[in-house]
Amino acid sequence: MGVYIFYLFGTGLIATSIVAILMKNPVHSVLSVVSSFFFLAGIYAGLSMQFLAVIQILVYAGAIMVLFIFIIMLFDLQKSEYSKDRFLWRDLVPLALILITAAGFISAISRSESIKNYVANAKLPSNFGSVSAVSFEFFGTSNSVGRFSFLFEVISILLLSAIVGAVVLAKRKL
Amino acid sequence: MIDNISTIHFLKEMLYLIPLLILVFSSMIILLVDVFAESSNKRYLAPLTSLFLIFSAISIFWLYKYIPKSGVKILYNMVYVDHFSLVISAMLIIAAIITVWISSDYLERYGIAIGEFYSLLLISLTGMILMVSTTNLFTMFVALELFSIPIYVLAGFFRVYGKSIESSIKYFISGSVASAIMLYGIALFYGVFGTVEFSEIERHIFNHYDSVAQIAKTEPLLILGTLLIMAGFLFKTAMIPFHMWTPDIYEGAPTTVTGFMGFAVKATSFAAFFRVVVSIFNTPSLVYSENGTISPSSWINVIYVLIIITLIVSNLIAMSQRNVKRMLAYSSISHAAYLMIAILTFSLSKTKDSYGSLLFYLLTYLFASIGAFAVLSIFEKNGSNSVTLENLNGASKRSPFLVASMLIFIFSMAGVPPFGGFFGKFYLLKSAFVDGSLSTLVLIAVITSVIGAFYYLRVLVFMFMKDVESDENIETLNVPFLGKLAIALSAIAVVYLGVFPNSLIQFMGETISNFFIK
Amino acid sequence: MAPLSLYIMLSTILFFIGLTGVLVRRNIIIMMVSIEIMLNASNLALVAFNRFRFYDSNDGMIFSFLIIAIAAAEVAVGLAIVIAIYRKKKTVMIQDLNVMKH
Amino acid sequence: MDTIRGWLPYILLFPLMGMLINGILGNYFSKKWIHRIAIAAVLIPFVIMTTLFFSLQSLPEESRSVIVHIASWIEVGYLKISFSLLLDQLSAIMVMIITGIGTLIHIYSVGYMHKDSSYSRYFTYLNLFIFAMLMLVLGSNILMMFIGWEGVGLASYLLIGFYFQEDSKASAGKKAFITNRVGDFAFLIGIFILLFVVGSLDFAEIREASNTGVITGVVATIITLMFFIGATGKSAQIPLYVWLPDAMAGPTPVSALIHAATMVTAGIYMISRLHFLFILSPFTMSIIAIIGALTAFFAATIALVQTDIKKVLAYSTVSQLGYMFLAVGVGAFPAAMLHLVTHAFFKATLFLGAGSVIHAMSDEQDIMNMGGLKDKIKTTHKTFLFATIAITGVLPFSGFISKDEILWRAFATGNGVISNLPILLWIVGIITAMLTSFYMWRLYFLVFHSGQTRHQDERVIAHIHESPLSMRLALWILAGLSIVGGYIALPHFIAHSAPIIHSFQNWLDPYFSTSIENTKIVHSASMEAIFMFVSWGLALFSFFWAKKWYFKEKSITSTMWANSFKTVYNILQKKYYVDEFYYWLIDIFIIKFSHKILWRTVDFVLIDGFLIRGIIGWGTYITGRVLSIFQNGNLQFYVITMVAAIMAIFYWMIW
Repeated sequence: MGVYIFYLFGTGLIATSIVAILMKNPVHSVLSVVSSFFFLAGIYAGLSMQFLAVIQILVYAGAIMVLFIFIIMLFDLQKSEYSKDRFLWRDLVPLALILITAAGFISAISRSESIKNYVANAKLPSNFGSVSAVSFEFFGTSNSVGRFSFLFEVISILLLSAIVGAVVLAKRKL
Repeated sequence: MIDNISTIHFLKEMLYLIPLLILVFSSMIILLVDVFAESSNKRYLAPLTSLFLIFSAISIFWLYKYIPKSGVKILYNMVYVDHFSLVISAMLIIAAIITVWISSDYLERYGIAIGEFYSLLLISLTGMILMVSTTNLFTMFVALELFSIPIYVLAGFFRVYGKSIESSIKYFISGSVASAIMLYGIALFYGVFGTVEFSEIERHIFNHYDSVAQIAKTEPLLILGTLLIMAGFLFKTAMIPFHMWTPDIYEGAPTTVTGFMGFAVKATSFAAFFRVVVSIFNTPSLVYSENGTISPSSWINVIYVLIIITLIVSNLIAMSQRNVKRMLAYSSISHAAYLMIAILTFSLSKTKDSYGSLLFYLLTYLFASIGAFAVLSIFEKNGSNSVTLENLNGASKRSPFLVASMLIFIFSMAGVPPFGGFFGKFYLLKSAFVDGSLSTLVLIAVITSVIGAFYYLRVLVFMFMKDVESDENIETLNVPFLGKLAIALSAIAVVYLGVFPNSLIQFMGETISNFFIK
Repeated sequence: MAPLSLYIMLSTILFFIGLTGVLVRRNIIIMMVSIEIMLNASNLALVAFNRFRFYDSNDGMIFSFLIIAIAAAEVAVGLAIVIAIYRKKKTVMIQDLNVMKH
Repeated sequence: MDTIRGWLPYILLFPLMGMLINGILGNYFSKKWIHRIAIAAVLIPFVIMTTLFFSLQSLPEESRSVIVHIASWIEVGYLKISFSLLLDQLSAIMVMIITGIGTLIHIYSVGYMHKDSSYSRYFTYLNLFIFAMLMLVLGSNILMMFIGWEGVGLASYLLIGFYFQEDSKASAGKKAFITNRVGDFAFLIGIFILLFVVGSLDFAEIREASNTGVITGVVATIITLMFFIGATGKSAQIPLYVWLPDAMAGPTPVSALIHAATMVTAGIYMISRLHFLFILSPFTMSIIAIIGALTAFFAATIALVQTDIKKVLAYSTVSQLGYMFLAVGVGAFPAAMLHLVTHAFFKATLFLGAGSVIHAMSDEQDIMNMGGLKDKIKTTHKTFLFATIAITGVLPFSGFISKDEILWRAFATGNGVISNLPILLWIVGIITAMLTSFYMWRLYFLVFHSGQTRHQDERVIAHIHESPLSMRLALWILAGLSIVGGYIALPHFIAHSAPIIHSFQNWLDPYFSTSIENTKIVHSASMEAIFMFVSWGLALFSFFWAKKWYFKEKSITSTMWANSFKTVYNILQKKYYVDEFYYWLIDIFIIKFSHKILWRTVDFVLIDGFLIRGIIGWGTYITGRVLSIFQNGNLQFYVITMVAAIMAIFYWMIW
């Protein structure tokens, strides 16, 4: 059963991602990515990472991608504008490059022993992938500090700088 | 697995991060001051920022005496502070101080918001210092993003000028792709080892694999991860052919920012790459084949070839450049090749000399490069955001001080004695030469540095020999006080490094911590 | 459940789809979307490795959280740059941005 | 010994401090404090040096060479270069000259520059020069000497271009800069060869190596030729002398200090310092002697017709330097040093006197507009007269003694390469002495006698005034030295009867002991007396000739010369067309060639052609151009390159 869900979501993920990079209209493209993130969230859930799946939908699909939509709407690009983005024959070069590289990567990965023989292990820790596990890693308990709390703080500074940067770049007056 | 640490202990460990904390808080304070200050008082922001930076530098000095030679691993092994990271951090802070001093007048001339500039600079500096003081791939990636994102913004800070914003987007896209590639490599490393701690990865590789050929056969994932992480660093250090972004971004970014990232991004990436190389890539089974010789397909040979390409191509292209900022961009690429030689030498011979020469080279490059960009930022015509060779015509008449300083910087970068750059190159190549297996590389480096001397000297030719055709440019340039101070101090430092290199290079050699020699 | 190698291959394919998007699309917004796809590919790999091989800790998953936050920051800055470009040049096509060359 | 060890570093420290203080804080000081600091920075070293001189003298003869180790500088494998100072007989004399004359010229500058707005910049540069020059002479190895060498070049460049706002003056600085680079490049090559052969740059070790035969004939010739080319650049000898006359664009005290008394003698000092190397190569020595004699002669002929007061003195300097090289070339190192000392005295007096005249004439430099200044500026007149007598070589004055010594040594020293060379050198030298006398008297009469002042502007004539006290003070001291300075060394025929009196030579002989064995004197000392009267007579002849032409007002027609020897006059007026020739050379090879043949495509390198094209050629430039085509401004192409590289590396690493 789980295998079929994986195949279903995996196929959907790849298909929607490909559609996303094929669409001329950026709105279609972004919407397609949003649906691919839904599939990805499904795969996360299938890996018992329910909280990550929720965040994937809430933050990634719900917030980040909506930001994209907003910007696209803000520009109000006309068809004549975004249809300048069309396929050229010289794009075959990067495509060929990517196909060759991807083939090499995939063959290398399939030869790797560390992932060859792994199938799902039934005996997971009880709180694997749960909110409590995440909160423990990030924030610790009442008398100890979580392992990732430092990186969490660093990320907050990163977000601060992103906010300042976005304000600087996007405000109209110098 | 490390035991959980209590909150108090956590805070105590944070003391080792005092330089970082000062930077973070000062960046916020500066934002607040900028919001509440009268616009006439904003010129005090630069001294304020440099004051904070000096505090941070002092705390680094204090930490240097305080921490043991083996360094300290803190915060669940997320951060590793040792003498190496402190020395690099000190250099980065010096670079930031010089940049702040020069920027204050530069930004005023362009009438650009000031507080955000300093704040972003400080955050970027925080990221850089964090990146050099970690032995954890996760922290390293977060730090990489932490210093990159503010730099993307700073590059596009003059957003009303097409070039600036163009350089920003080019840097952003290519930088994001590079970090995504690197992230994939980190993910693969995590997948193979289950940990991202350098020492544990090293132990794992050491215990489980014998030679490059064996790894390629049974665990190509590891090689893939090595490649992708290396690619990320090669991008940041701008080795050819990962360099294509460099000239465009150097040209378009505000000149003082170019000066800052020309040194700081490069130094940070090299320092971090040095750590990665020394502890992960340098594990014998990633370098040697079964019979004990260096495997032809190991990363060492890749870097070797890339250094040769970089040395030759960067110097050749630099000769044909008219725009001084682009020319210096190519020159910075060739300097990167030199630093790469030092890394290669160290990983082959593990001598104190090669370690010291890497740091010493960085130090000489710091003053010469930032100083040169500082001079250019004053010569820059308002609004053009670039300096061509013609802009420098008759410069010796406009400001002898700037020209004399530029002479020192250019001579240093070209490697003319008795300036710092000469000894940087000299020590570096000498330690590479002593190793023996790199003598071809040394030969090429010497030849290309001779070629390099010509395009450097061309700047001087234009400054000294050419006269201005029209009269409008002849007015003497006014150098603001802070800018003058920064340029003069850099020039003095370059001369000092050239005249008394010995004590410093010995000091640099001494800062080697147990992390590197083991 | 499907074996680990399938998950990793899926993530590799996703990664290269994203890379293709960066290399052949000229609309900067879509290029940024493609970068998001690449980041998600890494996330998928991290999560899969965590689930299959190192399930006694949550490192991979936690790092995915961090990456989502980083991606958010990147997108914010990137889109701000795109806004500035659009104001200045009235275009979002990367091929129109080649003032600086050679 | 210990006093020397302790005090020697301060000689270098004070000018450095003076430079730094005035350079950094100069704008905040009043002029009074600026010059007080600057003068103290030179005067104190002079005082120190004077004491050290006596402590050096009290040492036994063989240990009068003190090395003060300050810091180790470069230590790489076998190569150890230390930062240490060497005080011995040779450098002691040089330091005395530099600090002594330097002090006087600092004092003089107080009056001369008092109106200048860049007062602190001027004194900063002067102190920088003193520091670099002291470094040059006190360094105990060639590298330190070279750094001082470059340092004085820099200071000289800065001071020549001091009035950089004026086009011609800035370009004079450039000319000096470029010409000197040619020489310095050769010098550097010589240093590298020496480093390769000997493995050390310490003077002591080089001496050891040249005495023990580590350096052989051909190598010695190459090294010394390279060093000599370096010396021709700095000391303004054929063919690199062209910069010195132009260098007169700087302030006059600078001309006196740098371009007459100290820096230009650096070449002499360098050859004397390394004399053990030079005497290994008789070929180089002959070349030096010939070049020196020719320079002396040609520069003197050019000086005959110059009308700019400073230009006359400049060519005279070139000519006198030629004498010194002549002396060096025949192995008479003490004689060269003696002439260096006396020349420093009288040429400094002349330049400062010229400066005083220019000051009085409201910056007029053309001697055709002067005349009759004798009674208007008395001090200047008297001191100038003394110095003129000294340079023309009249007996009781210093110039006579040193010049005569050189001429005699040129004649008396046998030459193994060209047997007739000594007599030729002597003839050229004696004619030059005659010419020297002529042009100096011409200058003197045209400025101070020859009737009334001929200046067009009445206001200038009315404004003629004697210089302030500080300038007069320096003039008097220097004039006194030009008179008595020569008595530190009396002629041989006198000295023979009383050997003690020839103290200068006795002082230096221990250092040059090697050369004394190597250069044999083939004539007896009694001939010197005859020669002395010959040269004296010729000088006197020139004096009367010059007096006949230039003393009275009615005969002041430079047309006299011009009419009687039109061609010669024109050639001399144009300085043998050397500048034109160099310009033509550059024009033909660099400008015309590229212009006509490589027109548009080369437009670019035409500008900096001589730098790039000369050595590496077109290949690199075109390759660079082609390679940068890939830098097409398209971001996606950049990323594609990156991915392609990753792919290539991937397939390389996986197999």
